[in-house]
Amino acid sequence: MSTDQIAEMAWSADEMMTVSAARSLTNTDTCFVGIGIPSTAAILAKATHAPGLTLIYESGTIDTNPSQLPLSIGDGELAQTALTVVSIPEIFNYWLQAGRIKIGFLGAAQIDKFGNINTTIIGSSYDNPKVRLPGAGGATEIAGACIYTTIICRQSTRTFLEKIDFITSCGFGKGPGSRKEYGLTGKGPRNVITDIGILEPDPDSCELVLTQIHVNVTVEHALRSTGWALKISDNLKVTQPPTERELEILRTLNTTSNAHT
Amino acid sequence: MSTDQIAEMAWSADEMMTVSAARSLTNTDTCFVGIGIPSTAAILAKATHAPGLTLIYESGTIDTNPSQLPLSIGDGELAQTALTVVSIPEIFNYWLQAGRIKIGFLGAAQIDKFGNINTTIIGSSYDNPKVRLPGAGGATEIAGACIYTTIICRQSTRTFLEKIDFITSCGFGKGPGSRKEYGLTGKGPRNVITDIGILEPDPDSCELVLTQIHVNVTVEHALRSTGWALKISDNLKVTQPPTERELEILRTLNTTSNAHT
Amino acid sequence: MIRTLSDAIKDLVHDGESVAMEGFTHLIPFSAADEIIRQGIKDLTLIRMTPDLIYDRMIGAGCASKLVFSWGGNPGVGSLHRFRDAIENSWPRPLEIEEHTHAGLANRYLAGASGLPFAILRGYQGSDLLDHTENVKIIDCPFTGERLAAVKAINPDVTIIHAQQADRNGNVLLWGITGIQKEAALAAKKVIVTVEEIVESFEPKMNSAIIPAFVISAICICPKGSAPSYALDYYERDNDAYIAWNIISKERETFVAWLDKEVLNSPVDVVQS
Amino acid sequence: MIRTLSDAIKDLVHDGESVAMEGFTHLIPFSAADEIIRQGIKDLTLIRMTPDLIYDRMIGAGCASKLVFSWGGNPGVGSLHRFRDAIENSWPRPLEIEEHTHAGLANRYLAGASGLPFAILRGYQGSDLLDHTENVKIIDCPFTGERLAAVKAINPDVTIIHAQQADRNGNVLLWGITGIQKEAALAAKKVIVTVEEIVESFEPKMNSAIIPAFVISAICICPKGSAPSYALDYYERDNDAYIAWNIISKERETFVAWLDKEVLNSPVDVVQS
Repeated sequence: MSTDQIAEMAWSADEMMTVSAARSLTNTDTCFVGIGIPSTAAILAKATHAPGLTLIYESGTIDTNPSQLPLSIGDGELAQTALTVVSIPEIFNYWLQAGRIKIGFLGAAQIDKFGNINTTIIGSSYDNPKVRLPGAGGATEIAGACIYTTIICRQSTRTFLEKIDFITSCGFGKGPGSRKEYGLTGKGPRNVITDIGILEPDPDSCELVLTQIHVNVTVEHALRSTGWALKISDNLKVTQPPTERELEILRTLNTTSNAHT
Repeated sequence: MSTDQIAEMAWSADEMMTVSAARSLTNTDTCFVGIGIPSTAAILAKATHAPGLTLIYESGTIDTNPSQLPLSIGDGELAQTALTVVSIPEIFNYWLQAGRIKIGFLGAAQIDKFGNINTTIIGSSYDNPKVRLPGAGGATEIAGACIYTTIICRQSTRTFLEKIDFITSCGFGKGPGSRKEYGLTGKGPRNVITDIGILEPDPDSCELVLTQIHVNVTVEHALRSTGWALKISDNLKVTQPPTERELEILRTLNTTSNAHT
Repeated sequence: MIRTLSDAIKDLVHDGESVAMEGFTHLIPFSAADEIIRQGIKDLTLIRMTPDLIYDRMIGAGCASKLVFSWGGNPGVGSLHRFRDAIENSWPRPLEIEEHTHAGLANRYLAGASGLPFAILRGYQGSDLLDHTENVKIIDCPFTGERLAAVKAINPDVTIIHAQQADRNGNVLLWGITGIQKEAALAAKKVIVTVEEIVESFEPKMNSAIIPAFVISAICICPKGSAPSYALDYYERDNDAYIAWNIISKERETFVAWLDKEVLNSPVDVVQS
Repeated sequence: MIRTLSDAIKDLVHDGESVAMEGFTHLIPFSAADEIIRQGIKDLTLIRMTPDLIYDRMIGAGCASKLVFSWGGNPGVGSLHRFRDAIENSWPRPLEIEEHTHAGLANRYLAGASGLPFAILRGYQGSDLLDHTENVKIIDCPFTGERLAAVKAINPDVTIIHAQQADRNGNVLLWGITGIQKEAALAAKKVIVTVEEIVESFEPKMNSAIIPAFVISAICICPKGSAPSYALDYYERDNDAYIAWNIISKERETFVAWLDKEVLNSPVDVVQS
């Protein structure tokens, strides 16, 4: 982006990403939420257009209604405002694994064109990693069992790679047919929402295609920020800018949190 | 028994059986209790010499303290006086199956000399039974997983059989080695307590042997009431008669219940 | 989502479906059963750990062609006569049975609720039941080689349960002996919950379970909907009714007369929120 | 059964054992961890879904030779630096790791608590983790042929958890996010529970779990025993301490100075009932 474009923007790229992710959720969705920007986006959706959205965290909190952003996935706020809290085996076995959750909201340190994500290690050796990341947590089974997943992460050539260092959680694996081969019951990534735009899988090839670009971002910038030859949809849409209300509520949420996301 | 013997008795044969079963429990035992006489005996033990006894019912009630006899295994009294109530999968998987319960108290419609019991059908055909009994309920896994079981039932040639019509719950199966072959983790029947006496398995052959006879009952009567050639212990003991306190508490319990056991 | 019982049964329970009506001694959904009888729904595969009086009524009324169960008695009283008459004499029609142990059937529900095709347990082995039941296989542990029972998941077309309370959003709270209800509900394709009452908010209870609205198809307000079983903190178990059932159900004639008077000509009160 | 923490750790936790200290964000047993560090216990196999600050301290202090885990970050903040330094640079000693997914490790505890040698789940497949972890195998469903993950049961030598309350008989009540604590406790050979306080009787709480005395080895009274995590209705999560840890733990020198001052020379208060 040019400095002019940046100067024009009344919002940050992260804000545009978070607002876009929030908009992807509807009032009747159930959403399994990871901590960080995915959680911020889900809470923003609930505070704006989707008050009926059901939020579920892997800490076992079902239909929780936090008024501020939790720092951890098991903050007291999440338990106190939940319809119910169940044990960890129950949340994974009865709720996630059984395919009851429509959308899984996930982050990623690296992602490839089939929506496979890495949150485990950076480097070529699992045993001697250059950087040791936190690992799978709930992500592997969220990616497997939610009806759809949405992956939310900043887009750059460091994160959007032809080949990622480790597949922690499967998107479309090696392409069409992989999910079935692995016995994954959900349909896989519905979209990847970034600070640049929105990518969606091609229904035939399963490859992620840029289908939407945020206002004031160029296609050239999108191409330069992707480590593979990114395909652009013939029908590329432009994201509506954040509304005043979306920005106001998002910024209020961010000030109520200690989260360094 | 002669009519003289009966006239002398200040208690019934069922009362002697129930008191004997109660006495077999200690203050530190945990006991998985079936409904009917097993439940009466366990509650009697807790009301007399074993106040610390932990009672567990398959309805999920753990450490329950009923003041009266429940008619069903899930009476409100059992839930209201319990330390905690857990779900049915939890009581069977986490508590029974894991081998946490020392004694399982079971009844039987038929029993053989290896302590195998039938509560399923009377007759030669499972598909066209002469009498359809209730079936396994919790008994099969209680017989498998409790550290020991105690079987409580009236002794007669209709119930104590060389070959029972159906093995619902395994005692020692076909004899030594069977429990291991079936993967049963508990040690099997510790004793069978009847209205005539107490039978215990021979450590080598696993065959039930009469080791104790109730006061005023003859060995001849025991032999005539058993459908196999009952072995009598060289060291046959005689049961102490019920104490006044045992009888008084037992009779009070029986009057507080609707149970027709 | 809050509907009359007759509408909910009409829309959600159909001839030939598999129906689980659970509640372990406590919170047995009798009102819903009576409505199924009144609507003349047939050829059901009835699933329940303890058929109890609820299925004795339905079997005697001719609703069932198959029964999946694990203990078929009148608790503390004796036999279920209609259940026995169906098995021993095929009256009023033949009844196929699939018999399990409590632990086995509980784990079939658990697998169903978990979205798994099967569950494992230490069970059935050493019992003749293994030779006479379906949906149980013995498998080897891939780590230790131990032999264990595998039971196939059960996923009823409809599960019906009774609970003490629902809120206005259709979330359900039950407490006391919660039995297998959560698993039976989560294993099913459709879920009907009858409740004692609708409340504004839930108060903390010892040993409670909450079932969120988003897995429930219909809520029906049925005060005393689990009598003659009980609803903890609402009414007690009617032990006399369980004892009286032994007489009523013993002969076909007395049963038919009772059914006619107490169920077929005794329509449910229409309660709407 | 109610004992001082130092006595309980001395008697029940030994060099070379496997130790699970659970609490999912909530009720993390920090006081017990600090006492293990003070007693210089070594060569532990530490098991925990989220190593969190509690194991970052213990790993940095040299207590562990192996870690079994499923998510190793500082929640909402970033990396666990002592965990990374051990894996990336073998400081203060090499740390073997066995890595799982949350669902996988939760089911390993579940199998352990159930007395089963393994559990099954839909998991791990499609992830490279399958090639780099132990105790996971892919098996076929005996009914449908579907391929599922089997995870081996985990049965720690000792499980340590923190709870809000115990009664005088040694029964334990916890509420709020109850996590994996019941399964971790029931899977273990020995169980230590630190509690905020002893109460005369338990009041009903939403979403509570009770662990009966007869499966517990020792209860220790440790007020604020889960700080800087939190105990619902007692104290809140100290988010600032989680953020500050990022600075303290980043360099070995600042960590060692902190450990020396805040743990090694800061003995636990002796609280006896």
